[in-house]
Amino acid sequence: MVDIKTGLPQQEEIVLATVQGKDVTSMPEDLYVPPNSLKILLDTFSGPLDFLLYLIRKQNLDVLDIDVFKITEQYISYIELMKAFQIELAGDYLVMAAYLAELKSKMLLPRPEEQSDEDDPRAELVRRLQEYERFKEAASQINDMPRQNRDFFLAGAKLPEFELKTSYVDVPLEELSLALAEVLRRAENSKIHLINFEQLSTRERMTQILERMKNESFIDFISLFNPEEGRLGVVVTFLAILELIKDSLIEIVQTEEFGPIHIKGISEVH
Amino acid sequence: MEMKLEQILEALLLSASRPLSINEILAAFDKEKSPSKDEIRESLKQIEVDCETRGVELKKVSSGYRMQVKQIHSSYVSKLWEERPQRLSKATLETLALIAYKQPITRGEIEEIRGVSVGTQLMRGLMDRGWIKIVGQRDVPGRPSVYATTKEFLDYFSLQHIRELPELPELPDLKSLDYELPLEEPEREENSKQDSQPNLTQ
Amino acid sequence: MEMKLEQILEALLLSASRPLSINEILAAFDKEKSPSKDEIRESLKQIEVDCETRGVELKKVSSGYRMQVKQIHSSYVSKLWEERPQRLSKATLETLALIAYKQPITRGEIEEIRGVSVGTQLMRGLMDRGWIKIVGQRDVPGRPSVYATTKEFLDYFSLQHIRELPELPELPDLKSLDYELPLEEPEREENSKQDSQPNLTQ
Repeated sequence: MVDIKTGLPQQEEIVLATVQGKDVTSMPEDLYVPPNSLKILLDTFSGPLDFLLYLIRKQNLDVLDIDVFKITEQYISYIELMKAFQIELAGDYLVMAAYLAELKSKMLLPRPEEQSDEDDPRAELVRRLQEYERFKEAASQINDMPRQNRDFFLAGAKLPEFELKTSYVDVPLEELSLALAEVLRRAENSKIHLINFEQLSTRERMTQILERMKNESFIDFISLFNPEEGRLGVVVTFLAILELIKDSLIEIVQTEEFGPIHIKGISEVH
Repeated sequence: MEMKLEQILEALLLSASRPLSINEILAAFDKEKSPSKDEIRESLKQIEVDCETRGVELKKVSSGYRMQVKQIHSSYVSKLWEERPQRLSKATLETLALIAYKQPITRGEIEEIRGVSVGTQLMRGLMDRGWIKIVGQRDVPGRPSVYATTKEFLDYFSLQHIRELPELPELPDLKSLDYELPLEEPEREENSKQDSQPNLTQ
Repeated sequence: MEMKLEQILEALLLSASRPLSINEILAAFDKEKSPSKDEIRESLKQIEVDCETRGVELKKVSSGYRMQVKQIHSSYVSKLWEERPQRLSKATLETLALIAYKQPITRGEIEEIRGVSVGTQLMRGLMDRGWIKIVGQRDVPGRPSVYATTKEFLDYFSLQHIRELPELPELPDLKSLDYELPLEEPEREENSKQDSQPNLTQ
C-alpha cells in the first residue's frame, strides 16, 4: 500500500515515533518525500539543527522541555526511514543522531540530587537550538530585504562618445592563462571532490581497513581516523568499523577500563 | 559655471554604473573649475527633489550615491529584465546572516552555530559575488581565515551601514518559545513565494 | 493610470541598457492596463521635452528609444572613467580567459565551469571595454548568446590571432570539460595541442 501523498509504502500502524504520548505513524504530510529521493533532508533543511527544530515545532514540543528520549527516537527513526529508502545521509545528520544518542545516554545516568539547569544535559542542546533559531530568523530577514535586480534596479544611460585615455591597470597576457588554469583546476578539483565522496563510501572504507589488517593484526582504533577527511570521513570510518564488527570480520579490544581501544582481525580458519 | 551642476552630476551618476562617492565626483572636474563638496551636496539634494516626479531616485548606499529605479516601478522593469533574480539557498542565507551579524567570523564558528559543515563552494560563491571577504587570520592553531561583509554587500541590499541591518532577533525566550513558534512560519511562505517568482521574461 | 506614464517609461528606459522598441515597452505592461502606442509616443515626446534641462536625453535609434548622457558632458564622464584605473577582478579575469580560450561560449557554459553565476554587470563590463562580443545564439532552448573575443582584445594583448594566446599551464584535460561545446571551432585544434603541453608555471 502506498500513500499517495508521501509516496511512502504504508504498513499498518508502524509507529515512527511517540511524541508526547501520541504515536506518530506517518511522516508529516507537508514533508514531501519522493520515493528514493536523496534530496529531502539535504535540500529541504539547511542542516540537522534545522531538521531538529522542524521536528520539535511540528510536534509542538516545548524546546525547554524537550523529552530527549522521544526526540532522539523520532530523529533516529527518520534517519532509519531515510536509510530504508537508500537516502545517503550527510555526515552532519549522523553526527546529530550520535549527539542525541549521547544525550539520551546521559539522561539515563543517575544525576546528583541537587541539579541545576547547567547539569541538565539538555541545556546545551537547547542553547544550540536557540542560537541557531535566531540566525535562521536573521537569514529570513535578510532574504526579505530589498535586493538589487530582484526588488530594485539600477538606472544608467548610454555613455556619450568620448576617447578613453586608457587607465585600466595593465593586464599582462600571462595573467589570462593563469586565470584559466586556475578556473579549470578548480573545476577539476570539484570533480575529484565528487570522486572523493564516492571513495568515502562505507564499503570502500571497510575494504581499506581490512587491507590494513593484512599487515597489522592489531591496530590502534584512533589511527583509523584521518582528521583531514573531516566529519564526513570520521563518520564513514566509524560506520565502516561498525559494519565490520557486525560482519564478524574484526574485533574490538580494550584491555583495561579507559585504556586504548584496538581492533584486531578475527583469525582465519585454516 | 556654464551649465548647471545638477546636469553634470546626473550625467555622471547615470554613466557610472556603480555608486559614486563625493570624492569620485570631485575627481571628474578639472581642478580649477571644481565645485566644492558643499556645492556637490547641495546639487545632490536638488536632484533628490527633482526626482520626486521622475521614474528614478537618488539613493545613498555604502560606497556612495547612485541612481536607481523607484521601487514602485520594479514590476514593470522586472518584466523587461532578461535575468531571473537568483534565489539564495537557505544555506547561503544562513551563512550570510552569520557573517553579517557576527563578523569577523571563521568558517568553523559558522559551522558550529549552523550545526552543519559549510562547503568551500558556498564560501567561494559569496566571495565571487563580492559580498564577503577574508579580513585576516584568527590567531589560533590552523590560523583560520576570518570573514566579513563588504561594501558591495551593503550596496546590493541598499544599505549604508551594517548597523542598518534588521535587528538580530533576540534569543528566543525560553518560556514562551513553544507559543511563539507557529507551526508554519508565515515568512517561510513569503520567502518561497518571492523566491519562486516566475521568470517574467523568456 | 495611477502614476504618470512618463515615470514608468523613464524607469524602463534607464534600466534597460539597450534601446527599447515601442513593442518592448508595451510588453512591460499587464494587458488590461496597457497604454496605447499613441499614449506611449506622447509620453516619450514629453520625456524628450523634460530632458532639456537634464543631463541625459532621449534618443531614437534604429532599434528603438534609449536614454543617453548628453554629449556635452562627455569630458566629465571620461574623467570619471579614466580616474579609476580598474584592476580586473578575479571573476572578470577568469571569465575573460574562458571566453578567450573556449570561444564561442555561452554564459551558462562559463558558469558551469566556474561553478558560480556570472553577473550581467561583469559581462557588460567586458563588452563595454570592447574585449568581447556576442557572435550569435546557440540553437538550444532559450537561445543563449554565445560570446567571443574581439579584434580589440587581440590588439590590447598585441596578438594577431587567438591561437597566439599562451599555452595553458598544467591543464586538466580540457576535453573532459567540453561537454556541450561544438567541436568545430577553428581554435579547437590549437586548444587540444595546448592541453598536452607541460606545465609552464608553478
